[in-house]
Amino acid sequence: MKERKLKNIFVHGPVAASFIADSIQKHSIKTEIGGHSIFLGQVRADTIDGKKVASIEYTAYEEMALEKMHAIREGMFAKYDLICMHVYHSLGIVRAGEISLFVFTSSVHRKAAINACEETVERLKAELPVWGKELFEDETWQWKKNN
Amino acid sequence: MKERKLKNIFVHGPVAASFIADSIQKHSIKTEIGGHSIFLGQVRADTIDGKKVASIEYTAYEEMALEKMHAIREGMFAKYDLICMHVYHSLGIVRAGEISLFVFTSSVHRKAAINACEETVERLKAELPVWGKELFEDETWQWKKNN
Amino acid sequence: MPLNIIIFGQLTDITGSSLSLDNISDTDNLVRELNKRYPALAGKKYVVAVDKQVVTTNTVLTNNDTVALLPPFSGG
Amino acid sequence: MPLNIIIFGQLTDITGSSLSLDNISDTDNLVRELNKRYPALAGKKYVVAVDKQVVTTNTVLTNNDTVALLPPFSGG
Repeated sequence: MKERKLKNIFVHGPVAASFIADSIQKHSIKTEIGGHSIFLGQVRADTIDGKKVASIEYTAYEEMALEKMHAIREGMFAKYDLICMHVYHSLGIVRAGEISLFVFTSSVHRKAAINACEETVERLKAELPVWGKELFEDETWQWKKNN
Repeated sequence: MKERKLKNIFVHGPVAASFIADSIQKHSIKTEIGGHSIFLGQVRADTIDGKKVASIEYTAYEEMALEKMHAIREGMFAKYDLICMHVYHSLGIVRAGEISLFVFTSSVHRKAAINACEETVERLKAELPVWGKELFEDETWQWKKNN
Repeated sequence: MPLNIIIFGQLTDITGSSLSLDNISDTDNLVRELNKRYPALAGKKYVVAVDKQVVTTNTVLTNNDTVALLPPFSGG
Repeated sequence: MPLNIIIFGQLTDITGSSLSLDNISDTDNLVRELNKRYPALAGKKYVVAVDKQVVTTNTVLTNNDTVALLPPFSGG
């Protein structure tokens, strides 16, 4: 197995749709790929006690998160027959309706990409030291809880 | 449950990355969405008996495929708590490295979108009357077989 | 009035993409007649759809029916 | 030389984003000292990471260690 170096996953602000399109387009030269699986996390305008979430502000223990993500990535390449895997997570403010998480896996046959994508989403939500602060429209806030 | 009308899923030629980006972008106004799951089928440059696949030419029994897809879609909305579901399949020539299938599901919580996307891909491959003809670089061809 | 049949996928290599046949009463009769005219079809895997529904038992046909021969699907 | 501690998420509401404490020998000692200085911390759920690894048993600390307090993660 080839060694993969520590990759940065953090982007400041939302993940733009055009960035996702560019990522997809770049894979057209990898003609051994038969299937891509993508997960996108979008910030919800939840209403909590009558107050609406306007945005989430993300912070992370970046050095630790990158090491954890590296371990997750290595685990996925060991477990599934993947060709590529890319993960991007927002830091800072992401408004309701914008994308804060982009997980992108590719494989020859679809199952590997689909399973690896789903498992990566579960693992990174459980294992990456990242925190979201839900900012309400009235400028009050609360810390996000993952389910 | 609201009634959904028969939607066209067929596009001529490949699904462009910019089209996928536009689809994603359109969902930013649906601020109740928390997760999107996307599957993309990409044409592989498989080598068969020393000949390389240059493209796949897709044909379909369109009227029947749209009815079948409608039934699959209704089944998914009944089974999973989905907000949106979009499916696009190519007809005609799609070259190796290009996208021929785009399945896009969205939900409040990620599991519904992820499960519905995977199940839709499996069902449409099994149930839609669509055929691929693998065109080799030397201009010979063979009919594609799904696994 | 003849029965019109539409053909898809690899079967079109044998029959072309459409056929007209006279005096076809039901789907069993259709398959027998097709095998007589196109011996290469006999070894092929396909299902018959009548009015966009795959039929699994012998089904009476009228000239208003849309009949289609569908080899294994390979979309996606 | 004091031990430097970095703090994340909801815990920063209580302690701010960093702390320096003297005479901390191990992680049990650290938690006791934190609870004394910041009683509000005592009821909070969090783990201690030493050099980017979560520790689950009492761990000896030196001033070269990077110590972090991590409340439940909520990324994605």
